[in-house]
Amino acid sequence: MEVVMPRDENEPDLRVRIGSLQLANPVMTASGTFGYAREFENLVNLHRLGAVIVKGISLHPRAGNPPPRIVETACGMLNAIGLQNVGVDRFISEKMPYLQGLLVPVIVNILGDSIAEYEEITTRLADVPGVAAIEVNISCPNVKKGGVAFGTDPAMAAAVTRAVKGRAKVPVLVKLSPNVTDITVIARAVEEAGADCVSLINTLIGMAIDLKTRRPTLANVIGGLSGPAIKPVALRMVYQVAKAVAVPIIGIGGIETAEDALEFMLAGATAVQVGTANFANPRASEEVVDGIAAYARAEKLPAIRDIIGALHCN
Amino acid sequence: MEVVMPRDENEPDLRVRIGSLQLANPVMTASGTFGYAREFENLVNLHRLGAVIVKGISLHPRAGNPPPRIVETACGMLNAIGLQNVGVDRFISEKMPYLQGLLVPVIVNILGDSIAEYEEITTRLADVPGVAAIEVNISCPNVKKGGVAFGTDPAMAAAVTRAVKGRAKVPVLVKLSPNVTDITVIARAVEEAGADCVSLINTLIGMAIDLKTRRPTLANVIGGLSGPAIKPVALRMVYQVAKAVAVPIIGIGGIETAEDALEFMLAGATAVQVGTANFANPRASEEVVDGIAAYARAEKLPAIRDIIGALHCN
Amino acid sequence: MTQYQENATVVRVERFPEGNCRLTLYSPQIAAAARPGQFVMLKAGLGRDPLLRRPFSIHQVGSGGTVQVYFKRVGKGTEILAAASEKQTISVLGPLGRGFRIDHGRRSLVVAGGLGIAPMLFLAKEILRQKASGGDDLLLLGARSASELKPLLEDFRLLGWPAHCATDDGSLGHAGFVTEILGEQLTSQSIVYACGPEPMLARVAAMCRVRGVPCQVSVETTMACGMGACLGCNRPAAGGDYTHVCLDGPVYDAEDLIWKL
Amino acid sequence: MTQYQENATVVRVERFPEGNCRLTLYSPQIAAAARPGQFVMLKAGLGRDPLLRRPFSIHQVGSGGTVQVYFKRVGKGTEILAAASEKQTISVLGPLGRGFRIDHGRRSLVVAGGLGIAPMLFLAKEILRQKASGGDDLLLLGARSASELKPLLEDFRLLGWPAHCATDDGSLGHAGFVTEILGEQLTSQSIVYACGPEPMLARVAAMCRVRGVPCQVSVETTMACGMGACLGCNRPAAGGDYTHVCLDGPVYDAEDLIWKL
Ligand SMILES: Cc1cc2nc3c(=O)[nH]c(=O)nc-3n(C[C@H](O)[C@H](O)[C@H](O)COP(=O)(O)OP(=O)(O)OC[C@H]3O[C@@H](n4cnc5c(N)ncnc54)[C@H](O)[C@@H]3O)c2cc1C
Ligand SMILES: Cc1cc2nc3c(=O)[nH]c(=O)nc-3n(C[C@H](O)[C@H](O)[C@H](O)COP(=O)(O)OP(=O)(O)OC[C@H]3O[C@@H](n4cnc5c(N)ncnc54)[C@H](O)[C@@H]3O)c2cc1C
Ligand SMILES: Cc1cc2nc3c(=O)[nH]c(=O)nc-3n(C[C@H](O)[C@H](O)[C@H](O)COP(=O)(O)O)c2cc1C
Ligand SMILES: Cc1cc2nc3c(=O)[nH]c(=O)nc-3n(C[C@H](O)[C@H](O)[C@H](O)COP(=O)(O)O)c2cc1C
Ligand code: FES
Ligand code: FES
Repeated sequence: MEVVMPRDENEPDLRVRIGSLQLANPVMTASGTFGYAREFENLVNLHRLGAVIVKGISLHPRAGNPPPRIVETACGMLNAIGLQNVGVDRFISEKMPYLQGLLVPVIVNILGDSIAEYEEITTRLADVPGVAAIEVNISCPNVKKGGVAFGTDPAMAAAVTRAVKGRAKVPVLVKLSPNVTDITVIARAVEEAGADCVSLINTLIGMAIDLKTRRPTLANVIGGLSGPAIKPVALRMVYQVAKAVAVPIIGIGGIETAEDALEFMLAGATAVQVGTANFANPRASEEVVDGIAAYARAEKLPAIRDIIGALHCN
Repeated sequence: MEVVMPRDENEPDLRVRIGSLQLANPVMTASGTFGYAREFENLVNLHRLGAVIVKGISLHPRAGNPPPRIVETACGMLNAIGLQNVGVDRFISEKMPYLQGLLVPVIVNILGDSIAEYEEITTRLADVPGVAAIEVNISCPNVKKGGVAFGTDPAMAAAVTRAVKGRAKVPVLVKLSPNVTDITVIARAVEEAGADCVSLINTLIGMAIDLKTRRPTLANVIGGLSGPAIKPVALRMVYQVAKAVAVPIIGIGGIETAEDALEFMLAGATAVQVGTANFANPRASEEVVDGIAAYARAEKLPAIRDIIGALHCN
Repeated sequence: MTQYQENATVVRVERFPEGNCRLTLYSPQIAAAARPGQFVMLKAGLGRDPLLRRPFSIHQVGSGGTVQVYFKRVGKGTEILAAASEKQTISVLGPLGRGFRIDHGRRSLVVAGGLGIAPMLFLAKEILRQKASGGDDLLLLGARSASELKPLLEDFRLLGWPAHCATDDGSLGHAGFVTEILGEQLTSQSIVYACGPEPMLARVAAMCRVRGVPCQVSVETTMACGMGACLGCNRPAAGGDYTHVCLDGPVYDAEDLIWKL
Repeated sequence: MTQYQENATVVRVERFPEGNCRLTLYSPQIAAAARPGQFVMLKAGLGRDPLLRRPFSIHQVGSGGTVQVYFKRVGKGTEILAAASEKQTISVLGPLGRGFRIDHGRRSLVVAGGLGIAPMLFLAKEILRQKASGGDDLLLLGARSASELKPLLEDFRLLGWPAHCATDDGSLGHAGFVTEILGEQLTSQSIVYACGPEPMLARVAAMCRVRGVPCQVSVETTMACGMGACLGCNRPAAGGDYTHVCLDGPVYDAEDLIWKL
C-alpha cells in the first residue's frame, strides 16, 4: 500500500522515496534522540517531519546501564544508555496508539542479542498498524558469538538482515556501525541480503576519563560518540557507500542544520536523520525541514531529490 | 647506548621510558603538526619537550596534494597534505643538523608505498647521529596491494614492522590507524613483529562538502580528521590496546592540555603526542609539560609513571 | 505540562563572592508556567562547544515575566553564562521536571546546602502564598562560609522567613553542618524540603525517615535533553528500577530514592 | 623573524557598514616587529569551536604598541571577533609571513579591492616614511559601493595620498572595476602593490606583465598554523612546485604565482 503525500504546488517538492515508503521530506529523527516523539509535541510540529524513528526496541524490556550514562565531549557526547526500553509488547500497547495519530510515517528501530530475537520482534510488529518501516540496529553485540557486534561482520550483518526481511511486511532499513575497517563491505552484504535501505552512521565507540576520580566517566566505561564531532566521518562513509550500493541511503551523524543535511544528500543520501542536535535544540528537526525548503526555493530546485548524489568531483 | 637524563631532585620525576629510550617527560609533538621543530623555536623552549617527532619522511621528495588541503570541522580539522616532504636524503642534509642541536630525542616519522621503501628509508637513517627512534606511519596505502592501507591489515602491518626492525638500530615505534574494526588485532600483530612501542591514533578518515560549490572541500576529496573531536575515540583505543599488548603505548588524538595528557596516561599510555593543538596554540606542547609537572606536585606523585594505566574500573 | 524554548533577554547580571552569579532573564512564557522546584536548561555561548544545555533550578520568577537562576562557576558552561552581559539573549528551555508538592498542613522546614539554596526562594514564596498564616516555617541554610550565604539571606529576610545558618568555618551561625541544627526542629508536624550536596541530602533523608517526617529532595544528575528523550539522567529508584531525574524529578519524596550514607 | 603570541587587550572596536569591523589591539611586541603586508592569526572566542585561529593582514600599527586589523564578517570566527568588547583580551600570533618589498625608486600604485584595502594603510605609511619625497604615489580602490570605501578613505586622506575609486554600483568614482582605471596609470616607472579578490589580482598581474611593470600581490589561502608547520596553505607556484603562503607569502611577486584569468 502506497501512501500518497498531499503537497502544495507552490512549495518546492521535498518528497523522497525509500523503497515503497514515500516521505513528504527527507528529515527524520534519529533513534534514541527523540524518545517516542510525544516528548517533543509542545516544541515541534511533528506532522511536518519526514518520518519519526523511535528509541530502539528489544524483545524484552531492558533497564539499561547504571549512571552516569552520558558525558559531553568536544562538539559531541558519549552515551551508554544500554538500550533501555519498554520492550516490544509494551511499546505496541503503550506507545503505538499515540504514534498512530501522527500524520507521518513511524519507523521502529529494533535491536537484539541473537538472530532469533530480531526475528521475533519483527514478527510481533508485523501486523501493527502504523509501523511504516523497521530500522535494524546491528551495532548490538551478538551474545552467541562472544559479544562481537553484528554490524562489524558482513556475514552476521547479512544474517540479521535476512531474518528481519523474512518476517517484515514493511521496508527494512539496516543501520550500519561505523566502527569497521570498510563500511562498504557491510553495506553490500546487507544490500545483497535484501535490505531496502541502509542508515549510517551509528555512533563511534569512544571513552572519557575523569581525572579527579581516575575513573572512566561512564559507568559502562565505553560509550557511543555522536554529534557534530563525527560529521566528517559520517559524510565520508555516506559518500563511500553511495558508490557501493544501489539502495537508498539515510545519512546520520552530527546533522544540526539544513546545510548539514544538504551536504549529506549531495554525498548520496536520500534522506537524513537529526540526532544529538535534538538535545541542545529540540526544534532542530523541524528547523532542518524549513531550511531545506528555503534552500530549494532559493536555488529554484524543481525537486529536492535532484541533489541526491549531485556532488561534483571533477 | 642509554641516555641518562639529568634531573632536579626537588622537581617531580616526569621521566618515562620507551624501550631503551628514556625521556625527560612524556610529552612529544605529533608528526606533521610541528614541522621540523625549528618553526617553533621562538615560541617553545624545545629543550623542555620529552621528544620531538618530525613531519613524515619518504624515500623520495613528495609534492603533496593540490589545495585546499585543510578544512576546519566541529572541534577538529581535516587534512589531506598528501605527505609532502623533502625526502630522506634532503631531510638528513637539510633538517638533521638543526635537530642534532636539540637536547631532546628526535624521532623520525617515516612512510612508504611499499615494504622496500620503508626498508630503504630505515637503512639511510640507520647511521645518522641524533635519530633517537623511528616512528613508522602505516596509514599509507600499499601501492602493490591495490592501495589498501598497510595499517588496516594485520599481516601487512606486521610485514612493515619486521622490515623496519630488520634495518633499524634504534627503537621502532609503529603508529596505528584508527580506521579499523579492531585495533587490538593490529597492535598485537606489530608487537609480535618486534615493534618496541605503538603510537595511536593517526587520523580518522573524513570528508567535508562545500554546499555553495557542491564540491568536496578538499581537493583530495577525503582527509584525516584530527583535534579534540577525536579524543574520545583515541582514548578508547589506547585503553583497549593497553589491555592487549605489553609494549609501551604513546597516546595521540585531540590532546590540548595536561589534563588530556594525563587521561591518556591513566588509560595506559606511557607518553603522549600533542598534534593539532600546536596550530591554535603553538605553545601547547610546552604548556602540557608544565601542567603535568604541576599535577605531579599537587598530587605529590613520586613519579609520573605511577599513573600509567592507573585507571580504576569499578 | 508544556515546555517553551525562548530567546530570553538578559535583564540583570549579579556577581557574588565565591564565583556565584545570578541571572535575571526575560522569559515570560516560562515564568508564567513555572512551579517551585522545576528547572530550566540554558544554552551557554553561541558555538557548539559546549554542545549541550546546562540545567539550573528556577531561583525565582518575577511578575514582569522574568526568570532567575542562581549558580556557581564550576566549568566551561557556567563560566560563559557568568560572563553574560545585559541585553544579550540566551536560549532557555523550560519549565522542566516535577517540582515540590507543598503540604499546607505542616510546618515547613526548608533545608539548603551550598547552591541548593537556588530553588528555595521560589519555594518559600509559594509556601507563603499558599498558606493562610505562615509564621513558624523555618529556613535552615548551610554553606562553607558566611560570604556564600549573605547575598541570598537578605532576599529571604524580605520574605519574613526566619533563617538558621550553619557554616563549615563558623563565620555565620552554627559551626558545622546544617544537618546538626536540623534535628532539634524535626517534629511529627514538620515537612522537610531539601536541596544540596548528595551527602547532605542522604543525611536529611535518613533523619526524616527515622522520625517519620515527610521529606522532599531536589537532586542532580548529568542531563542532555532535560525532557525525557535521551534517557541519560537515570538514577536508581527505591523500587529497583531507574528513575529519570528530568521527568520524574528533580524533586522526589526522599523515600523513593536510594541513599548512600 | 621572530613571532610572538600575545594576549592582547582590545583597545577599540569600530563597526562599519557592510559588516566590516576594525579592532585595535594592544600588542606591543607584535606592533614593534611588524612590517607592511605581514599578517597575524587571531583566536576567536574561548572555546574549541572554531578551533583554529583566523588570519588577518596587519592593517596598521600604532606607536603606542597597537596593532589594527580590518575585516568583514563572513562566518563564525569573524562574527565572534566583531562582537568583541573593549578591555577583553584576544590571543594574537604574529607577525607572520613575508610582507611587501618597497621599491623607493618607482611610482607606487597601491591597488586594493574590497577587503584588500586592509593591509594597504600600513603599506602607504611605510612608503611615505621611506621615500624622501612622496607626491605622485596613487591609491586605486575598488569596492561594491561607496559605503564600503568611505570609512577608510578618510584615513588615507589624512596621509595625504590621492585616491581614485571605482565602485560596482557607481556610487563613488568610476562605475566598474578598479582594474579599468589602473591601465592609464601604468608606466614603466610604476610599481604595483595589490591586494583583493583573486580575479582582480589575476587581472592586475596580467596587466603588469604585459607592460613589464613590477607587481607584488598579497594572496589568501586556508591556513591552520600560519607558521610553516602544517603545510596546509599551499598554492601552485610558477616553477611547478607548491609555495606556502604563510611563509613564502602572503606577498609575492605576481610572476612567481600561477594566475587563472
Ligand atoms: C536539575 C538540576 C538543577 C540544577 N540547578 C543548579 C542551580 O540552581 N545552580 C547551580 O549552580 N547548579 C545547578 N545544577 C548544576 C549545574 O547544572 C552544573 O553546575 C553545570 O551544568 C556545570 O556546567 P559547566 O559547563 O560549568 O561545568 P562542566 O564543565 O560541565 O563541569 C565542570 C565540573 O563540574 C562538575 N559538574 C558538572 N555537572 C555537575 C552537576 N550537575 N553537579 C555538580 N557538579 C557538576 C563536573 O563533574 C566537572 O568537574 C543543577 C543541575 C541539575 C541537574
Ligand atoms: C594571509 C591572510 C590575510 C587575510 N587578511 C584579511 C583581512 O585583513 N581582512 C579580512 O576581512 N579577511 C582577511 N583574510 C580572510 C580571513 O582570514 C577570513 O575571512 C576568515 O578566516 C573567515 O573566518 P570565519 O570563521 O568568519 O569564516 P568561516 O566560517 O571559516 O567561513 C565562512 C565563509 O567564508 C569563506 N572564507 C573562509 N576563509 C576565507 C578566506 N581566506 N577568504 C575568503 N573567504 C573565506 C568560507 O569559504 C565560507 O564560505 C585573510 C586571509 C589570509 C590567509
Ligand atoms: C542518547 C542516544 C541514544 C541512542 N539510541 C539509539 C538506539 O536506541 N538505536 C539506534 O540505532 N541508535 C541510537 N543512537 C544513535 C543515533 O540514532 C545516531 O545514529 C547517532 O547518534 C549519530 O547521529 P547524531 O550525531 O546526529 O546524534 C543513540 C544516540 C544517542 C545520542
Ligand atoms: C596537518 C597534519 C599533518 C599530519 N602529518 C602526519 C604525518 O606526516 N605522519 C603521521 O604519522 N601523522 C601525521 N598526522 C597525524 C598526527 O600526527 C596525529 O596522529 C593526528 O593528528 C591525531 O592527533 P591530534 O588530534 O592531536 O592532531 C598529521 C596530522 C595533521 C593535522
Ligand atoms: S535528560 Fe534526557 S531523559 Fe532526562
Ligand atoms: S598555514 Fe600551516 S604551513 Fe602555512
